[in-house]
Amino acid sequence: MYRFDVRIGHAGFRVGSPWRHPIDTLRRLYAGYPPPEGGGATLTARIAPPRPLRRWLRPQAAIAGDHCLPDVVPMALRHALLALEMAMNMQVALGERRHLLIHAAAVERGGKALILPGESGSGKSTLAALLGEAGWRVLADEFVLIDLATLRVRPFPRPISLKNDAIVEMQARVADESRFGPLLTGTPKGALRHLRPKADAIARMDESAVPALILFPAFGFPSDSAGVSRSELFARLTEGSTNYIALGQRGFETMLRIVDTTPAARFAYPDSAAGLAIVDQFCSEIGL
Amino acid sequence: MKHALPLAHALADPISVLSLVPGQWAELLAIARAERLDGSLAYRLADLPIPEPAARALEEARAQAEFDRTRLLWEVEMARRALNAVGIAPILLKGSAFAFAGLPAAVGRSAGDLDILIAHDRLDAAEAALLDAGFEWATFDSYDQSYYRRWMHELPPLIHKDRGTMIDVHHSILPLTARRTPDAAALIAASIDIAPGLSILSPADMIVHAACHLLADGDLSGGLRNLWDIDRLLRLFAAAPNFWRTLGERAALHQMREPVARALRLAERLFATPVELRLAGHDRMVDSLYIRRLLARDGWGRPSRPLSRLAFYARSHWIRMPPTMLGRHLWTKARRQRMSLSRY
Amino acid sequence: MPRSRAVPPEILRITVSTVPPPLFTTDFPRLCLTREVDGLLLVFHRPSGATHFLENPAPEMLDLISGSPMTAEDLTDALCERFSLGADAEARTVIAARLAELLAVGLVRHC
Amino acid sequence: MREENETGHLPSNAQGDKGGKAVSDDQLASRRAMLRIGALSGAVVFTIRPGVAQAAASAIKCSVPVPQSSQAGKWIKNDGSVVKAGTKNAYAPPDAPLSGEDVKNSLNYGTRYSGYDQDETDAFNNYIKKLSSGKQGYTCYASIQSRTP
Repeated sequence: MYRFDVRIGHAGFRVGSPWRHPIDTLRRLYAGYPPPEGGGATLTARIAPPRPLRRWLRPQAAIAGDHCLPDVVPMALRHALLALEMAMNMQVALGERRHLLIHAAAVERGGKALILPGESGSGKSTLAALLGEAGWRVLADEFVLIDLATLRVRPFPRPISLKNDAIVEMQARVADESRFGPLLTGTPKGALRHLRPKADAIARMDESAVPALILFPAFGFPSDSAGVSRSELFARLTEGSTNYIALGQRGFETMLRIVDTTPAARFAYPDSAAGLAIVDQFCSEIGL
Repeated sequence: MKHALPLAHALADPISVLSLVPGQWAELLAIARAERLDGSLAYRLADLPIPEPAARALEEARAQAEFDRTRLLWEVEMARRALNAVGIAPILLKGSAFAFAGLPAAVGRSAGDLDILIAHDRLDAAEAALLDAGFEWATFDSYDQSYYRRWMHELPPLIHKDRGTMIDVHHSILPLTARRTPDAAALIAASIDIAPGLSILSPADMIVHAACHLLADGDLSGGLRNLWDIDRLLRLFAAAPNFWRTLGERAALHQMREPVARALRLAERLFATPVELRLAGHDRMVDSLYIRRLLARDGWGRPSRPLSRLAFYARSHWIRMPPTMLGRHLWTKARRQRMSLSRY
Repeated sequence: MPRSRAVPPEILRITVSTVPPPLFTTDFPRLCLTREVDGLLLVFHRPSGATHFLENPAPEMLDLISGSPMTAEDLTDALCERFSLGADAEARTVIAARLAELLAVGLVRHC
Repeated sequence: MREENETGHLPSNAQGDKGGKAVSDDQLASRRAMLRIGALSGAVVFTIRPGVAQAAASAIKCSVPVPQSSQAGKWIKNDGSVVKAGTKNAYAPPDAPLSGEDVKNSLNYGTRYSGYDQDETDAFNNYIKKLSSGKQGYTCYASIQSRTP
C-alpha cells in the first residue's frame, strides 16, 4: 500500500493506493499542505482494484475507505486521481458530524464568507476559482462546513476541480503551472483538472469566516438576478446537505440560523466577466 | 495492524489504547468502522485521555450512534403503529430490542435494519399492513421472492418508499432449510411485553438468537459485532439467578447447544466475558479458526485472510441448505450473474 | 360461511356503523420545534428527526387535535367552523386525504 | 417562490370571523382555497429529504409565473407569445405559477403540467423559453437549465 497523509482544514486524511503513481500525483497536487495534527490521521480514504485481477489487467480503481457508498462504479486507473479525490470527498460527505455540510463553494474577504451553492454545471467551482485569483481567499470547493457552535465557515480548501471550458480559462489566468494537477480527459464529468488554491488559502486554513452572503449562480444565461425566499433557501441548502438529517436537532437549529441571518439571491451570468461583475455588485450592496 | 485484535482489546480493555502511537489511531478507527463497532468503541473510550484528533473522531462516532438510535426507535414506532392496527404485536429482535429495552448492547451500536419476529400464521396480515404503510419489496426477482417464501425464516426484505429504511419480518430465527430447527413458537411464548403492542425475546432466547445469528446463519461477516453484543448481554444477564441453567435449557430446546457453547467460548477468548464453563465446554482446536476469521481485517479496514473468508462462506451455505438444494441455488445465482454481465 | 349468508344485510350495516370511528392524536407541538417561514410552518419532529414544511390546513389540523383526540368527522367540523365554512362532503374528502399525509409521516397517529 | 406569489397565507393561529358578519361567495371561495379545501391534488406536507431529487418539495422552490403579473388576463399562444384572451391557438394561462421542478421535468423529459394537456404545456414551455433577463421567473428558469439533468 502506498500512502500519503495530509491535513485539510479540520480533517486529517490517510490516503492509500496499491498503485504508486496515483499517490505521487496526489502528493504533488497537495504540495504545501500540512501533515495531520499531532501526526495522526483519523480518516482513511483509499482506492482498490474491484477484483484482484483488475490491479494489473485493464486496471480499475474502486473508491473505498472508512465511509463508502455501495455500488459506486469503479474508474479506469488513468482516472485514479479523481477516484482518490472522490474517496476523500466520501469521508467528509458521509462521516462529518461536527459541522453542517452545505454543497457549495465559498470564498472569503475581510473575514466574511461568500457562499456559492449549486449543482454541477452551475459554475460555482469556476466562480470560486476566478474569485480566488481576484483578491478573495478560497475556503472550499465542494463542501462548505458550518461550525455547529459558532456558525462560522470552517475552511476546507481542497484543490478546485475545474471542468471542460473552465480549464482553459483558468490556465490563462494562473501563471504557476505547478498549481495544476494532470489533465484528465474522458471522465464521467468530461475533461477535468484540479487547481490548488493560492498558498495563502492553505496557510490560513484554520482561519474561519462569518457567512455573509449566499448566491446561487446559473452559468450560461444573460445576466440577471432575483431574491431567494427564506423557505426556498432552507429547502435548497438542506437538499444539498449530506449530513443535515444526521445532525438531528442541531442541524435544524444551525440551518435555521443560517437562513435567518444570511442574505441570499440567485443570479444568471453569460460569462466569467459578467459573473464577477454581478458578484461585485452584490458584495458592494451589503458591504462585503 | 494486520488484524482486528487491537480492536477487540480496546473494547474489552479500554486502557489498552493508551499505548497506541498517533499513527495507529487511523488503523484502529478504520478497523472499527469496517466492523461497524466505531460507535461502541467511542462510548467505551469516552472518559480516557486520548489524542485530540482521535477524540474528535470518536465524538463524531457517538453523534452518529445517537442518530442511528433515534432512527431505529422511530422505525420501531412506525412498525408498531402499522402492525398494532391489524392486531399484531411484533417481537423486536437484535438492535431494536437492545435500543428499546435500553440494554448495554445498544450503547453506541450502529443501527442497521429493523428485525421483528411474528407468528407464522400472521405473516400475510403483517405483509399486507406493511405494504399498506408504505413499504415496498426490495427485490422483484421472482426467484428471490419464491426462494424467500419457500425456504427462508423471513419475508423478502421490505424498504420504506419515503424513509428508505429496511424491515425484516421473521417468523423464525433460522432458515427452514438449515440443519437446526429452533422452536419459533417457544420463542414467542416466552417473549416479554415491554410496551403496549411491543415485545422482546426472553434473556436466554436473546442469547440463543445472537449465537444463531453469529454462528448458524451466515459467513461470520460482521461477526465481531455480533460477538460484542453477546458479551454485553451476558455481562448483564449473568447476574440473574438461574440464568445459566435457563440458557442451557433454552439452547437445548432450540437445538442450539453447540453454537451457544461456541459463542460463549469465543466471547470469553476475545472479550474475557464471564461465562459458565460447564455450558461453554472445553476449548476446541477449531475455535481458533473462528477467531482467525472474526479478526480478518487489516489496518486499512480491508478484509484480510481470503482463505479463511472463503472457507466460512462455503460453510455458511452448507449449514443452511441440503446439498442438492445448495447446488440448485448456486446454479441459479451463477446463471443470473452471467445474464446480468452479458448486458454490459 | 353459512353463518354470514344467514345474516340479513340490515344487521350487517348496523354492525359496521357501531364500530367506533378511529380517533386521531398528535405529538404536535409537544415534541416539535416549529417556525413560520413565508406562510409555511417549518417543523422539526424530534422522535423521527424529520423536518417538514406544512402548508395550510395541516398546522390548523394538528392544532385542533393536539387539544383532544378527534375523529376525522369532528376534525372537519371543527376546522370548517373555525373558518366559518360549511363542512360538506368535499371538505371531508380533502381533510381525510390531509390526515393520511400526516399519518404517513407520523405526525398524527391513531389512538 | 413564495415572495413572488403573495396569496397571503393565514398564520397558523388565524381565527375565522365569528359573529354574524355576512361573507360573500368570493370570500368563502378564497378561504376554501387558502385551506386548500377543494384542491385534492398536491400535498400539504413536504418532508426534507437531502441528497435525492424531490419533486414533492417543488412548492417551496422557485417558480415561474405564466405570464408576467402585469399581464393578468392574457392568454399564451402556441408559439409562446402573450396574446389577448380568446385568441385562436392560444390558451388560458395556468392558475398558479409553475414550480421550477415541474418546469425542469417538462423541459427535460416532456412531462405535462398537471391539469393541462399537451398543447397547453407546449405553449407554456414556449413562453418560458422566450423569457429574457428582467422578466419574472427568468432566474428560476436559468437555474433549472444550468443544472445538468
